[in-house]
Amino acid sequence: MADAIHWIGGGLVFAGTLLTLLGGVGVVRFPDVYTRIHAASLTDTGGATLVLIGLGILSGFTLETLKLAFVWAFVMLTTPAAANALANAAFSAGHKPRIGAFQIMKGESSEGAGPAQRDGGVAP
Amino acid sequence: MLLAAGVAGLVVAMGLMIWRAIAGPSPYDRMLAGNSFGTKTVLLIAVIGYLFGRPAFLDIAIAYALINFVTTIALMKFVRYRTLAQPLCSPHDTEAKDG
Amino acid sequence: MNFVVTHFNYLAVIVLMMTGLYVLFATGNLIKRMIGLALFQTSTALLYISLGKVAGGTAAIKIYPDSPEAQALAAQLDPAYVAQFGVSGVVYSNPLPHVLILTAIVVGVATLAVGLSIAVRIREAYGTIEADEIEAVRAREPGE
Amino acid sequence: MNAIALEASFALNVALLLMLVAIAAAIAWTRSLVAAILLMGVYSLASAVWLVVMDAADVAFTEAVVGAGVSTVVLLGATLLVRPGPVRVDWRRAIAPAVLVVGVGALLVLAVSGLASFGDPSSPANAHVGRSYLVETPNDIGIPNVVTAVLASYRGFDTLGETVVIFAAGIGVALMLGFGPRSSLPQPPVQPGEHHVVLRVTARLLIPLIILFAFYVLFHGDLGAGGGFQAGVILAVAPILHALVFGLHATTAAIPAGFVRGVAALGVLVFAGVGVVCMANGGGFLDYDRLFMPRVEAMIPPGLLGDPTHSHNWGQHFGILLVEVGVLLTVSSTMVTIFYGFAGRATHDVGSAR
Repeated sequence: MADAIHWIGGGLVFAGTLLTLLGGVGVVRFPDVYTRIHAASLTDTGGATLVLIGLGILSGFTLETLKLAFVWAFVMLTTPAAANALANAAFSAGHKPRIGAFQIMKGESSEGAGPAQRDGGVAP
Repeated sequence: MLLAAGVAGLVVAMGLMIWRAIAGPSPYDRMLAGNSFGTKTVLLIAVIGYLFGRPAFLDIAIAYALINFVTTIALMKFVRYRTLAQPLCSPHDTEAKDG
Repeated sequence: MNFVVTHFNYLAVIVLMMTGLYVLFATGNLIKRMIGLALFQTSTALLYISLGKVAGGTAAIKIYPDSPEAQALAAQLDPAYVAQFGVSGVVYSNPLPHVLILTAIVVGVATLAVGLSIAVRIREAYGTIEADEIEAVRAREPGE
Repeated sequence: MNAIALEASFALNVALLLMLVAIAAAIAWTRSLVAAILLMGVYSLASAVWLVVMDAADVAFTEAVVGAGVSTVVLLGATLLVRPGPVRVDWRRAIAPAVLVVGVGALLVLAVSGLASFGDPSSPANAHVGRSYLVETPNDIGIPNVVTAVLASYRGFDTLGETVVIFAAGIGVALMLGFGPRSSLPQPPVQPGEHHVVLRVTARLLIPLIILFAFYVLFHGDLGAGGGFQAGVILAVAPILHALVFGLHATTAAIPAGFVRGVAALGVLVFAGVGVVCMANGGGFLDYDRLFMPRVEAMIPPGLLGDPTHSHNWGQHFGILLVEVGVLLTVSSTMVTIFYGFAGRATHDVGSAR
C-alpha cells in the first residue's frame, strides 16, 4: 500500500514537472507573445495541479494537505489573471498576433508591429 | 527518486524561462517569462520540502505565489501605462470615454 | 580540483560579487548602479548563508527527536555523525548567519529606496542621471 | 533514499548557483533597464530557492518577499521618475573597472582558500556560537524556531537598531520624495474599450487573503518559518496591490499617509516600550524573563504550553510576540511610506540645466 502511494504520488509529481517542462519548451520555441503566454499559463496551472495533487497523495491527510490546497488556489487564481493582464496589455499596446501559416522570414523580428512599445525605458 | 527527477525537470524549465527573459524580444515576453519562473519556483519549493523531509516550507510557496502576482502587475503597469499611481480602467470608465 | 568542489559555493559567490562590483563601476547610470549595489549586497548574504550550512543539516526550527520527521532525517546520516554534531538527535544548520542576513535584507531594501530617492532628486536638479553628464553640468555652473 | 537526498541537495545547490551567475551576467550585459529590473526579481526568486536548499527558511521567506516584491516595485517607481534612456555602453570605460574587479576577485579567492570546506560541521563558524544557540534555546526561550529566538530575544537589541534604521530610511525617503500623491499625476495612454476587469476582480479577492496570510506569518513565526519582518513586508504588499489596481488616490483615501507614518513610529515605540517594561520590573533592557511582574508570573499555572518543564517561559513568549508586532508595524508602514513616496511623485522637466 505504501509502495503504491509512493509510486502514484511520485508519478503525478513527475508528470506535472514534465508538463511544465513542455510548457517551457513552448515558451522558448513559439513565434509570438500570445502563443508564448498561452503555452506558459496553461502548462503552469496544469502542471501545478498535478504536482500538488501528487504531493498531497504523498503526504497523506495532514495540515500540509490544507497548505497544498492553499498553494493550488493561489496559483489557480493568480497565474491566469496575470496571463490575461499581460495579453490584454500587449494587445492594447499594438502587438499584432501572428495569423496564418507559421514561417520565419529573414530579418523579421517575432514581436509583431509594436509601434509605441520598444524595450528600454524610453520616455513616452 | 521520482521527486528528484521532478526537481531536475523544474530546474531545467526555470533555465528555459531565464533564456526567454534574457532574449526578449518584447518586454511582454520578459514579463511572461518572469511570471512563469515564479510559478515554477512555487512548485520547486513545494517539491523540495518533501524531498528534504521538511514540508513546513509550504508557507514560503504561498508567499511566492502572492508576491509573484503583484510583481507582474507592477511590471505590466510600468511597461504599458508608464505609471504606478493611476488606477487600471474598469469597463465603465472606458465606456464613458467612448460615448 | 578538490578545492573547486569543496569551496564551490564560495567561488560562485565571488563571481557574483565581481559581477555586482563591475556593474557598479562600469555604468554611469545611477539606477543601474543601484542595481549593481543590490547584486553585491545579495552576494554577501549568500556567502554568510554558505558558511552556516552544515552537511546533512536541516532548517533551525526544532523538531521533536521522536517525531517521524526527525527519524527520517536521522536515518539518512551516520549515527556517530548525528551523535557528535546533532542537538538532541537532529543535525541543524547554523542559525546565526540566518538572523544576521534576515535583518540585513530588509534594511537593504530600505537603504536601496533612500539611494533611489537621491537619484530622483539628482534627476530633478540636473536633468540627467548619467554620472558624466552630471559632472559636465557641475563644471559648467561652478557656483552652484 | 539517504544518499539521494544529500547528493540531490548538493547538485541543486550547484545548479542554482550557476543559474544565479547566469542571471547576474545577463544583468550586467543588458542595456535595457526594464530587463535589468525584471532579471533582478528573477534573481531574487532563484536565490530564495537556493536559500531553502541551504536550510535558511526564514531568510528565503524574506528574500522572496523583499527582493522580488518590494524592491522591484521601488526600482520601477524610481525608473519612472528619472525617465532614463537606454543604458549606454562604452567599451573603453569598461576596461579599468574590469581590471579592478578581477584584482578584487583574485584577492577574495586568496581569502576564501583559508575557509573551512563547505558544509563542515566543526568549522569555527558552526561549532561554537551557533551551536550553543541551538543547545540553549529550548531552556532559555522555549520556542521551536531558533532563528526567531535569536532575532527577537538573544539579539533583541540589535534588532531594535535595525528597526530604527528601517524607520529612519522610510522617513528619509518621505522627506525627499513627498508623503503622498500629488494632484497632477500623469495620465496613462489608454485605448478606447481597454479595461482590466479580470485584474480588478482578482485583486479584490486577493487583498484580504494577503492580509490574513501576513497575520498568519506573524503569529506562526515562533513555531515555523516567519516573523515580524516577513509579515511586515507581506502586509505592505496588500496596499501596494490596491494602489496598483485601484489607483493611489483610492489607497490614500483608505490608508492616509499621516496614519502610516504614525504607525511606523508606533512600531518602534512598542519595541522599545517592551524593553522599558522589562527594566521597570527589575530586569535588563529587553530581558523578557522579567516582562511580567513577579506577582503575575507566580499566578501563571505551569505546563500551559504543553511542555511542563518550561512554564517560566511565558515572559519570553509574550515578549517575542510583542516585539514582533512592533517590527511588523514599523516594517509594513515604512514600506508603504516608501511606495507612496515613489508612486505619488510626478517629475516635471524642471531640470533646465541641459
